[in-house]
Amino acid sequence: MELKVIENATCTFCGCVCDDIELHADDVRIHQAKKACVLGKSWFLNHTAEKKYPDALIDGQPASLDEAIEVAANHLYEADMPLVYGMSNTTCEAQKECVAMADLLGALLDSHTSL
Amino acid sequence: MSEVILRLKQDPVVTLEAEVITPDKFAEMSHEQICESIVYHGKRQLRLDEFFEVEGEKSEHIVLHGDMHRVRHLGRAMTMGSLTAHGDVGMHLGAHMKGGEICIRGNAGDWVGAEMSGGKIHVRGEAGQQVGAAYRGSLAGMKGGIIIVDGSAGIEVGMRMKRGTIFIRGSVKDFAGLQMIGGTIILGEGAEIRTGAWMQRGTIISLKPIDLMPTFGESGVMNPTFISVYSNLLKPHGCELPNDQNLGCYRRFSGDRSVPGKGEILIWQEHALN
Amino acid sequence: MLRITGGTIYDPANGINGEVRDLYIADGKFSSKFDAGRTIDATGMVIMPGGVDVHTHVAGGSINFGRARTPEDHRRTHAFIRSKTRRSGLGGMAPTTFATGYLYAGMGWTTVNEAAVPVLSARHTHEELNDIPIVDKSSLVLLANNEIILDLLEEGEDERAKQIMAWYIWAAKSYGVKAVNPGGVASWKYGNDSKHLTSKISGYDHITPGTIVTKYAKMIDELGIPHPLHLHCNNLGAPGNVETTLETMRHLEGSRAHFAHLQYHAYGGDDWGNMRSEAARLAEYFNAHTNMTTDAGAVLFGDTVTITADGPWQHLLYKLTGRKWGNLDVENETGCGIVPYTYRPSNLVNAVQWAVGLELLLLINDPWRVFLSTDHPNGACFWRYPEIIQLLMCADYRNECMANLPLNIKNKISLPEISREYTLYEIATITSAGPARSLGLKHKGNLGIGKDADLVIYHQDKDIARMFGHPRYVFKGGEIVIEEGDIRETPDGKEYLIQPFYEPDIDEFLRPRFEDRYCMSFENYPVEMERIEHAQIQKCTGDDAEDGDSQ
Amino acid sequence: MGGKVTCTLGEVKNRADFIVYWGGNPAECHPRHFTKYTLMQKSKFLPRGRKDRTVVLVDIRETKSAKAADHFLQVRPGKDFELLTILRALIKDQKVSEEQVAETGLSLEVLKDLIEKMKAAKFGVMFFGMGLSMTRGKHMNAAALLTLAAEMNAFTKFVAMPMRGHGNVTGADVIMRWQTGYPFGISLNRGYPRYNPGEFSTVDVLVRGDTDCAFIIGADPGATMPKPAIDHLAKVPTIVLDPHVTHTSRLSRVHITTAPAGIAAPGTGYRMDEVPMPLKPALQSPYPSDEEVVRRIRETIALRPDWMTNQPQMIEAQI
Repeated sequence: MELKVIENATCTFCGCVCDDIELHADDVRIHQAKKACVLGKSWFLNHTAEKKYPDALIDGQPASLDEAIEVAANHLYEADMPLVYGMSNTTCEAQKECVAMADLLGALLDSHTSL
Repeated sequence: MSEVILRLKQDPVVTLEAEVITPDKFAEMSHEQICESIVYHGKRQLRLDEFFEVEGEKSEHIVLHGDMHRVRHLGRAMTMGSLTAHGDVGMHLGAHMKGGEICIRGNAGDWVGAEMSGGKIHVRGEAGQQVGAAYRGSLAGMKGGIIIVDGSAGIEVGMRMKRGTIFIRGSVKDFAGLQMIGGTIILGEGAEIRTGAWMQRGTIISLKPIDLMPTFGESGVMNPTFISVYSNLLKPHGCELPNDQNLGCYRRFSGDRSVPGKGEILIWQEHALN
Repeated sequence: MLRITGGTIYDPANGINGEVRDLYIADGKFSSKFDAGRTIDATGMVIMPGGVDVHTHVAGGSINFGRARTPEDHRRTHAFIRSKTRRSGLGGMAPTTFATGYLYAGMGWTTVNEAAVPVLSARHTHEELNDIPIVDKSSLVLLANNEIILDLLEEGEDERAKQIMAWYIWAAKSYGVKAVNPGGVASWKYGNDSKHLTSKISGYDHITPGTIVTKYAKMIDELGIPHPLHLHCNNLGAPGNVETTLETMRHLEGSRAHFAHLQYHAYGGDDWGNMRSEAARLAEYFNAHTNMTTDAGAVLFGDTVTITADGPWQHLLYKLTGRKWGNLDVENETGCGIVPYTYRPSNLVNAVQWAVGLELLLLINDPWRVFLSTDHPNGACFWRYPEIIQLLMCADYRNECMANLPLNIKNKISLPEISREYTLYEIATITSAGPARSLGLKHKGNLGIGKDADLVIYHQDKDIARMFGHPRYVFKGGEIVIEEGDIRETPDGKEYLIQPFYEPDIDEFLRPRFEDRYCMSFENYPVEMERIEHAQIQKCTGDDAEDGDSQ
Repeated sequence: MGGKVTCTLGEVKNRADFIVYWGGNPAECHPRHFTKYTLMQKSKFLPRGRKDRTVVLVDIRETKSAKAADHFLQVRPGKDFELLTILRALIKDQKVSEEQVAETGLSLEVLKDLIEKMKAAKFGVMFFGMGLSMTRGKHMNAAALLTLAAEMNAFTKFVAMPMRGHGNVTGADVIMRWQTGYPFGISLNRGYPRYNPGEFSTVDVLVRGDTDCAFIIGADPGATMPKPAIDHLAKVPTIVLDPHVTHTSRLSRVHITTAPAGIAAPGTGYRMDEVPMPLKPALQSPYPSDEEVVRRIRETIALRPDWMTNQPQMIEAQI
């Protein structure tokens, strides 16, 4: 099968955020990450498009995404002092959603920086 | 003397922000107004009487009872009257305080008297970090008044303080007097490391030997008169500074040379007994 | 549809000076007819087109660096509480993005121009602009210290330089060109400055700041960019810099140019002790040369944070004040410095600066060419504009304020001799119609039929600062966004940009030079069009459009 | 008050003839930092590349990165703050004695030589890693280095920059700043942002038990935080969004699998120098993106009644 080539892809494994990576991928996994360092290579090659995990887990049991969103929203809404934390290995677009959610929730909001 | 007495009846699950509990506010409030005044349990606004039993009204003297270690901002920006707590209290006790008196018969959290400019705070137990300090980014911490802690305290005591006095009877952790601009810190039982780091001016007096930053220089031993004057001023607050030249003297260090600063650290040294 | 009746209208773009007329709004624009809908009775009230800020710093790496450096200010300022439909925010010296929109709209401003964007972080600037609600936005890109372009000028490759300028504007999805301390910031990369038009630029032998300003103005005119060269002159803030400014103006005769925050460039004397106002001299030259526009960059007393791409000036200010200092140099393109600052009436230099800003506004006689600005947040925060309007409209109030200045300011300023008072018509010109025209935004600052229905309705009030600080209604795109101080709606604003023409093969010419200078991929550098929310591409002249608006 | 003087990485590539790495091990943690941004690049100003640059590594032990450096200074563990503070004094010709320097594990001669080189540089840069900012003294250690770099500008051009790990932590910082005014350690419980590291920072919040529900995204505190913090996460309802079932997922009430950022989810990531980069996913994930899931949770919450009623639109005085 012909591999799809992505030029100038960006690696978000570390703070260098190198944007000159050449990725060779099929539908399921990335086979090559040219120019990436050893950490970047394993970052790219270890993620796949396989369905390895259930969509969601509620109390350890597989659940649907819709159920999980409902339960998550419920916990956050009911809490007196919810915390929104992390936001490192994710996109800016998701981070903006996190800040918007924390704003609505009246939550504590924090990232890795505070460590 | 009339008082407003608050007894904690319901433990907060998360933090309870209760900046309304100040003599300035309660002096004007009826019993009903105090009961219905707003406190923040995390993100929720609740009536004060959901957490406290309230006795009394319209008084500038407040007495609190209970384990209030999650109750924050007590006595915030108060200018008069008194606030006495029997039990532990949470963070920001007396922050931005301008006058009046606070006495805690228990422990207090971090930022006791942060950025205060007048009045007196006495913590009978231990205090947390940043006693009399500046909040992150502020140019100056404590600007006046006096803080006495009978127990120990955490890091950054008097960080960026400009004026006033802090007396910690117990020991303190790192960075006491960090970036100090003026005022006096007295350390009864010494400190961990980096005392006086980056200080510009001001005085730190330690009654026990302490490790100093490598950027301080020794400038002699002395029994300065101002110590005796100071000791007299502090006496009514239950603090005394030794200055009997028969018993010992102060080693004087100046720095922090990295600034370069003109702060001084005086370390009391008893004469060796022959 | 909507009808506003009985208001007294000040619409300089159409020469309407205080006439009572009805306005009709349909589909976000002014309309000639009204069939049905809500009627707002504005009897006894004053109506002006929504304010347009030609020069402000509200989004991007620099102001965001400023936010990081000033948490103490965020704590003491006013806070906007979130509602279910509205985000929270903080005001102050460097307001958060959401608060920026609330505060501008809250005093009737509906369009703002972010005046300093490095291309390298333009993606970031647009993300912030997207998060500024209500107002429409545009941005100018920093190019006057761009080493790739300077290298081409040094090599005499002017045509190529122009092509690359066009390429950069489109790469940044920007609206025009800002020049900050031309050549001086390039020198700052070596720790130097280039203060005069003939100064050496570190790393170059043939070009000077004079070359840059002349050629840039010409290139911008040739590209047909709606807004002229937006120039922050060399030698900002220094006593005696009026000579540099006049020299720059002489260099630009025959070209269009916009002089940013002229207040900072109008000083005489030769040290801080004898610094004096040269506003009168500058205004005299300016009045006689109609190729130029300017914004005041007025100063008000109080705390602020100064933020500019002028790195060397900020290092000097840090040394003078001993306050916190932030500096951020951007590869190949520009720099940025941040120093919190307090303007004090008791400080002679600050007092002169305060007077110079007002003098320029009062001595430049054509309100179509001088605009209200504080170079936010440098001279003061934008939300203090109503205070400046009061100073312009009330000579008595001005005199009262002057009583607080140091006694030895006599002979250093000319403000005490000026009795001019602005009229409402002139205020509408310097806050809206004029800056809109200078920006080439023909559908802004104009209450004519078919134009954007951005307008503000004020109560008549003898207290001018209160009148302009608390509009009765603010309309943005025909929608009521502010009513009696309450934020009613927070619609997304549009963003204006241009696509000047360049030869397609310039990409391949630029690529090796780019790869030599930058450390990101050439392909990833231009901002993708999808990232601009509500983008409106404006035409450059020479493009085949009749009126320059593409709506 | 010192300051923060920094630049984008291309400036380092183009101009830095003097490079210090302090408390970091780029050779193993940021492997392309040397080749792409700092040591190995040639430029107009440094045509001979590595030969035109002087590289100093300061660390408590000789890591692999030391091999790449011209000078390795081994500082005694926990003495970074003292060493940086001594350097600040020495650049101003303040007296510090040989004995005082000794506690850092280095000699006065070595430090004087270092300062001479720093002052002689045309463009100096100091990178610092978690070996500096995560040891005793924490943010004050970083402040010491940033202040030294700012003060060096009295002599020559000097900048400093943290070597940030964890992918897009810089993006979170930048976004929180423009949306809330603060970079981290924020509370929104009063309806507007407040900032207080130590009070609102997560480890402190968890250890004190100040939260009763935790939402964790793009992080695995269950693997990295101190035990009392993890215990509290297990005690309260915790919600995790992650491409993998993590340590934190295992102690959580809700785990939602999401597409990995940059690999199967598009968007933006910020480099350590705050330059935003577009992300170009190579795969199509069977899972939704973080962005989509968080938005849906927020929208679900927004359907419920607001508990904050009768709030003014704006307040003049904050708490």
